[in-house]
Amino acid sequence: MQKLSGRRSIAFFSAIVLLATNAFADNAVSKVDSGDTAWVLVSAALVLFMTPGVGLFYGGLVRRKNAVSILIQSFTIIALVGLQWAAFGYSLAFGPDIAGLIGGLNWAGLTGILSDPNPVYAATIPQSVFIMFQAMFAIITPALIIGATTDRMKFSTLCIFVLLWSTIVYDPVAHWVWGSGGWLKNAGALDFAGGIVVHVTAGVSALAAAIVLGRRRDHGAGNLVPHNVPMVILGGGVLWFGWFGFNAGSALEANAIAGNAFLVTNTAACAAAITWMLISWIHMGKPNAVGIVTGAVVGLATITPAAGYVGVPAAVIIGAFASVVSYVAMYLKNTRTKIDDSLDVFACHGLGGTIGALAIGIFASKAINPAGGDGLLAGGASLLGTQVLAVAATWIYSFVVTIVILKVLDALMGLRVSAEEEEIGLDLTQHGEKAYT
Amino acid sequence: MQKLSGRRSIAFFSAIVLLATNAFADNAVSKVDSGDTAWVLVSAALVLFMTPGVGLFYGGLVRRKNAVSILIQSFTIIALVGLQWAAFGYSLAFGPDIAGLIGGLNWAGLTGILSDPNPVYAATIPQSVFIMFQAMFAIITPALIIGATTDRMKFSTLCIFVLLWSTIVYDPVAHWVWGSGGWLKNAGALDFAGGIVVHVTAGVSALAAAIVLGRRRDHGAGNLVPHNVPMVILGGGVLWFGWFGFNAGSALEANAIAGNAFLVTNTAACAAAITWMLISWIHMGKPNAVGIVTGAVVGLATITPAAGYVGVPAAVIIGAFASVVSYVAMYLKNTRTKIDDSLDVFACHGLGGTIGALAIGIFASKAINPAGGDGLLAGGASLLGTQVLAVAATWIYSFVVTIVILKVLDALMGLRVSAEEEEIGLDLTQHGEKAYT
Amino acid sequence: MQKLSGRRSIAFFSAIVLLATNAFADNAVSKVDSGDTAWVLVSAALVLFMTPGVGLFYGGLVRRKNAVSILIQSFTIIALVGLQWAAFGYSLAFGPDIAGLIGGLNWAGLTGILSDPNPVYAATIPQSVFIMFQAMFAIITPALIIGATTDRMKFSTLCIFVLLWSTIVYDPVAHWVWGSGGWLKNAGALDFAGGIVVHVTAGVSALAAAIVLGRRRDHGAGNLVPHNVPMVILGGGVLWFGWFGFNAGSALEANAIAGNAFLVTNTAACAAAITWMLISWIHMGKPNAVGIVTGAVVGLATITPAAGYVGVPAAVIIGAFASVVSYVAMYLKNTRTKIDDSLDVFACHGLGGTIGALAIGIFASKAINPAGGDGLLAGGASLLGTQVLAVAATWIYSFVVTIVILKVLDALMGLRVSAEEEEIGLDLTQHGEKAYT
Amino acid sequence: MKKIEAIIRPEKFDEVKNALADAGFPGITTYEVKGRGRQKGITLSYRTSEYRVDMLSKVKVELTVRDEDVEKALETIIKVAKTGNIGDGKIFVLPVEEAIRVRTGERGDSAL
Amino acid sequence: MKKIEAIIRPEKFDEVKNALADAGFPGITTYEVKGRGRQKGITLSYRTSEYRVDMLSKVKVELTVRDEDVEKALETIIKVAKTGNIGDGKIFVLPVEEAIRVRTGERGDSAL
Amino acid sequence: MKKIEAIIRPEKFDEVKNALADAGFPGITTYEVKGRGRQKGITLSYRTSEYRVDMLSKVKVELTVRDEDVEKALETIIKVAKTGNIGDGKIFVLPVEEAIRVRTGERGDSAL
Ligand SMILES: Nc1ncnc2c1ncn2[C@@H]1O[C@H](COP(=O)(O)OP(=O)(O)O)[C@@H](O)[C@H]1O
Ligand SMILES: Nc1ncnc2c1ncn2[C@@H]1O[C@H](COP(=O)(O)OP(=O)(O)O)[C@@H](O)[C@H]1O
Ligand SMILES: Nc1ncnc2c1ncn2[C@@H]1O[C@H](COP(=O)(O)OP(=O)(O)O)[C@@H](O)[C@H]1O
Repeated sequence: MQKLSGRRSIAFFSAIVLLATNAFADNAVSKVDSGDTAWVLVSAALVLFMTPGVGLFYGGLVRRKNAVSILIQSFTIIALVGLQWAAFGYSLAFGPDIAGLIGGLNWAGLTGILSDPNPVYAATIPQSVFIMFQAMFAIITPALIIGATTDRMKFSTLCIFVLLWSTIVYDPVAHWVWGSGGWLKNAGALDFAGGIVVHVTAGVSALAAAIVLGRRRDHGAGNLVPHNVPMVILGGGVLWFGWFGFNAGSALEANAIAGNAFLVTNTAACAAAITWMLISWIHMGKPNAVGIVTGAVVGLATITPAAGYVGVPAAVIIGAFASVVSYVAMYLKNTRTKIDDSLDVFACHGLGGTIGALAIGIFASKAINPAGGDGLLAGGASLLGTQVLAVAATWIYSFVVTIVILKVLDALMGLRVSAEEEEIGLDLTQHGEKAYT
Repeated sequence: MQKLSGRRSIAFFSAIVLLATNAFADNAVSKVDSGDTAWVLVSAALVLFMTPGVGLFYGGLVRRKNAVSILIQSFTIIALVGLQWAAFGYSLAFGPDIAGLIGGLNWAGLTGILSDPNPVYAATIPQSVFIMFQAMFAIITPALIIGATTDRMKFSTLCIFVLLWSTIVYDPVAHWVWGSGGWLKNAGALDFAGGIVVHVTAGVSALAAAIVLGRRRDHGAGNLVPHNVPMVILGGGVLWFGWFGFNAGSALEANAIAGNAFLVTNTAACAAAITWMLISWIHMGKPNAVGIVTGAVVGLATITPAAGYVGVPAAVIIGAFASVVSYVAMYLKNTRTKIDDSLDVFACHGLGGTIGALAIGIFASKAINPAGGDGLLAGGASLLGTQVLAVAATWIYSFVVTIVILKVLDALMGLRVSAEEEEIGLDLTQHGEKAYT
Repeated sequence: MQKLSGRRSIAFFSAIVLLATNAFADNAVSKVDSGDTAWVLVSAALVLFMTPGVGLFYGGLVRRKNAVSILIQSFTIIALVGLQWAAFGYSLAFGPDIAGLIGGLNWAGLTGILSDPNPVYAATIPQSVFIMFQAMFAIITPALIIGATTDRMKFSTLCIFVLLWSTIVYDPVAHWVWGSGGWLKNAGALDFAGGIVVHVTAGVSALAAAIVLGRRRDHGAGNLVPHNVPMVILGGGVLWFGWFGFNAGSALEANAIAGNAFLVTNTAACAAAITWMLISWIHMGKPNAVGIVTGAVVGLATITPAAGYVGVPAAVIIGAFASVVSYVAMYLKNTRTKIDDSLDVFACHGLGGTIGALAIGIFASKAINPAGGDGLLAGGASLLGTQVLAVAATWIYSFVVTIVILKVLDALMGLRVSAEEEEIGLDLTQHGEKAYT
Repeated sequence: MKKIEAIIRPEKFDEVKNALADAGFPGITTYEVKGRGRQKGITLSYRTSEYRVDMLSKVKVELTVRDEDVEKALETIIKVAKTGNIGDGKIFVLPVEEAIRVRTGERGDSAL
Repeated sequence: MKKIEAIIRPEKFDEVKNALADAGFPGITTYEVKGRGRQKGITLSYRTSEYRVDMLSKVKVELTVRDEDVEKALETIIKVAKTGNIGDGKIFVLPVEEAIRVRTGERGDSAL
Repeated sequence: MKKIEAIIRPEKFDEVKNALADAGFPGITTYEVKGRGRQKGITLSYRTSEYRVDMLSKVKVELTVRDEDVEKALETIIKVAKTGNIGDGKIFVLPVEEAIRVRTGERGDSAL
């Protein structure tokens, strides 16, 4: 158990009590704390809601002719990864460790492990609840990637890609960082709520995918403008809302660590949104609405790994800094490269996750979370190095494996729709539907 | 109390403690568990949110000229049934039993029963919280029916219909199945979260209503296409999110049963969505986006009654099977009948609820929930029969009474708008508003 | 601690236990109750979600050319006030009292006060959680005001206005009513969830702002019709959903008071929505969809201050009465005045909050909440007077200070966009974006 | 060749479209327009107020036909578009000097 | 009869509409169009980039009038639609051979 | 002056727009229309059913040009709008009697 637990005392006490009251107990699940369970159940629901939220955020940014396409991609990913997770994904990520690299298939199918807590991961909630909370992370991660492949990837190939990617990229990396026995976890790497596991893997893989797929045919033509800004803002609102489950839920208890994560999450998002607003105001003369929402998302992504380890002042710095870096990265991508990471997944999530993970090495403090670590400012010299290692390993692994998967799929089934289908739009050609009639 | 309660031991212990610390206690509400209460409060809020979710799901499916109409119908139903529930609905459904058929009016107006738990229903939460959780079920059920009557029913008649239907159909059936002393409950029928009480009543009544109302004037003209697919997908996302409150909240405690319900709910929805996607891909050459969302909703509806009693493998089977049945039923309805169940409420909810309720008789296991039962596969021979009885009784009662209510209302105030009003659309003619300007 | 606490006994007992088990306790945060913490964490998230909900509600009501503008205003206010709150807002509102008027800056920056509960405000949750819950109230309040200034106010000035208003109006009034030592709190004024602090301040300030800004250039031209009614209804649904966090969360524990607040909140909203529907049906011949949603919002706003102190019958009366008053007020505003409180913030929130706060003086009962008070009907003669005092003080203060702030800003940077910009719309002129392409 | 521009009630569009096809005029182009004429407009309501909208949604159907087909097309439209109430719409006939099929470059009547 | 097609700024539409009615031309049909002319287009921004949109939203107002009313209608429109800035729009006049009122079948000037 | 009305595939619009500008015709007005011709329509699907939509989205590009420029404009459009498949669209040429620039009141060719 990774978290500060003032409740350990109660758990211990309850144990004694249970000995005395054993006759009245139905079974031994009494370690389950109803408050913690309630909180993680809700958090899992909130994170689930984020995936349609990503769909709305992305859906508003694309053109009308591809709106159904990206929305249904995000929705379908829930179903695909939800099944994969129950079948074997959870077991690969959190099952009994094999060589620090991957979990064993012992828990495939999720039978017989649900009711009791797994104290290795979360001592006060039924393992079923932990499984579901983690499922939602596995789901949203590939749903982030589709922002890079939108408007041109075949739906069939995308489905296969998502299943392969979850299995070969997400599950192993989740095991390395969070799985009991994972080599990065053993090395002391910290990732509170998925800056490395979620945002770095998604962002770097998105970059790889954008490169392998190539640009949209009309990329650069200047007509790639959001078709529905209210939908973008709604999506941003849903994401902000759900992110409290994402980050504060990662405390896995309803305690002061969760409270801290909630607070710094909100604060970093605020700082990043305002920073982005000011940059765009100065740079382009007007505060860009889509930009303000983008800034908030960057702030949320960036604070994610650090949310359980840093305090309010650090959150402000992290959020503001992330917005600057992400803004500059998008600007350079647009002006200096031909890469068509269409909705800037790399700049938002790849860089955000990276900055947040490294920021732990600077700002983390055991005063905030005794189960965390001390960063540079708190006199901990080694943590930053470990974080660099974890981020670098994840970058390289995600980038290389994503390219390999896509190259294989390209050979087997093709990655892109035809030029004509791309012109007409994916809604009609992939799904036989129109967004609005 | 229906649920497995590892917390009973704590409750017992607390009771002892209270004797000792009585001087410090303000009153006797200490049986309330804050974690369970938190969870059911949240669940009630989530289920409330599902009703606008149904509105969005349905609203996107209808034509532009009826979009306000169906959205405001679902919204108004919250208000109508919310008041009815407080006035007498709760008392009819859950009040002191009269002959196994209905609750007495003893609790009409909801005074004096709010603070303490009602241990018959939920021993660890204030009865007010149970009342509100149940209110949201009473609200959403008629809001499902309007998918069958859309585009042609008078708003005034709909309001009266909803009040009558809630009182004469929903409240009694809820009493039979869930009320203390209800005859189906006494017979041992199981319905964890409302497959019978909610989905069968709504789906079968929708079928009856579609028959009594008759078809839309332009039914079959091939122009009845969804006006806003992103709205459909958003609605589906809201429903999925809220359904965790619906199903996992029905544990009425934040415990392992809730965790199991959450997990199988998600899994069944995933399996059903993927199954639907594959069927439509094979059948029509393209994976239909509205269909994928529809599949998820079918899966969610179907797992509802079984969510607290079955495990993950059963959830996959139940979800996948329900999608096949629902797909075939819609296809046959469209090709072989003239019935205009406009948004397929019967195929989604009527069949879904039925399949799920019967599946309990096959897949339920006391290993998952000691307070549940054993289905065929766990060697329980009688449960399936009881489930058939409960479903059949609910089918017949819902169908017949809905027809009677509608025939009476037709005579008294008319069911349908005029042909001209239908052509112009309900938004303008019933509400004096346009969806978009 | 303001709330009825059956849990005090447990807290006391836990304290004893802790002495015994001290060796095993990590620290002294064990007073934190996980269920209460879970509930308030969720409630904070729900209230955060209300602000984009307000954006949608307002966004659908304005014209297409100003839709991005109002949506991004509400979004930006989250970021602005979120930062202000962390920097010094919380400290001003809840910090150590200075003369009953304002909190000291002792807690500026929120360092060192997060983990342990602050028993003065909420004894069973980490203060970080209380801070965040309160943050969301501080955020949503100015986001309500923008309904009065929409379509014509400069974005730059609005940002500065929001920061000043939060600091000079919201934080002091919050301190008076809720802050330990606040003069209205000391006087015995009751405001369960912000009828005075949130709705009266917002509504009265909106009126002041509408007067100072002047009318929209095309006000009265009859073309100011909602551009997207489904968006209005979605916004209403999000608000209703979130309001459970707002009101029931204000119990700050997951207990029977929260349950009561949840129940009366829902009931008042239902009564108000139905009342509005009936009035508009009689008055204009058709039940107005936007009106039904507006009625619900009025009911929600009105019950807010009273939610923890009154029962179900009172909730019905309060909700229905508020709809009548608000309807008449809007009608008179439109027919008898030239004031352009564009989206009727005063009629909804100013009057709603006022009615609800005064209703406490009539309907409150210690039978419902021993920590509350007795209104006229329960034989409490003095409470109504106190409530009148609190409302009157808040009216005057909000009105005057808002005018002063706006006059100063007008002199310094101008309040309104140019006539041409107003004609073209704020989306293009303030943000360089179009809502839909 | 003549261009026929018929402004009709939206709810009549499907019928007009089918009638034209049946009468041998498959080729049409349509616009969603708003129009005002003798019709008084409709009353919409918003919260406590009613307001009149004088610009009503109409569909404009446009088809270019050979000179000799004009009357037939006009009759076809009028027959199904007419309700006898104010707001049924108007038809205008304009001269067309040339028609070209983009796909083939054909010109004149054969391009229709 | 002549058909007058006026492409104007959207923000001027209400004024034009009212002015035409006052001048005795209640019957109009309008389109939401996009146009490009000498006007440079507007600059929109998206995240870190600006881009020019050269097709701007315009309203096209169309009315068929008797030959003798053309000048009056033109003047009415020009008077209120003119701001003096680039992008004020254009008006075209086209010959109309026939006008029919769907409701009554009336033809010619009396159908207007 | 002539008015050229070209009904083209939406996906060809950007190319046509640019080609016209390059050929010296910056001034255009465009409509989003739906059209039916020889093209069979497209198949959409909804849940378990497929249905044909015979009215397809098209873009109508309209430009008024001097008489002597008509052919050049026509060629420019045809060159880029043509795919050779059914549904490429049609172009109609109509007589225009007058053109007026709202901003200046200029009339005739110089108003274009
Ligand atoms: N003079 C006109 N020029 C162009 N369009 C017109 C004219 N008069 C009417 N219209 C169009 O015809 C529609 C129907 O006209 P209206 O006068 O209401 O019907 P009716 O001819 O049956 O009295 C109007 O909404 C408008 O779009
Ligand atoms: N030759 C043309 N044919 C058709 N429409 C035109 C033509 N030239 C301009 N327009 C329309 O008129 C609008 C205004 O033209 P513009 O040249 O910007 O204004 P101005 O005449 O004041 O310079 C354009 O947006 C376009 O819709
Ligand atoms: N007679 C007509 N009058 C007006 N518009 C027409 C006519 N015929 C075709 N159109 C328009 O032209 C478009 C393309 O016509 P279609 O017949 O499909 O192409 P093609 O000429 O290549 O066979 C149609 O969608 C419709 O908008």
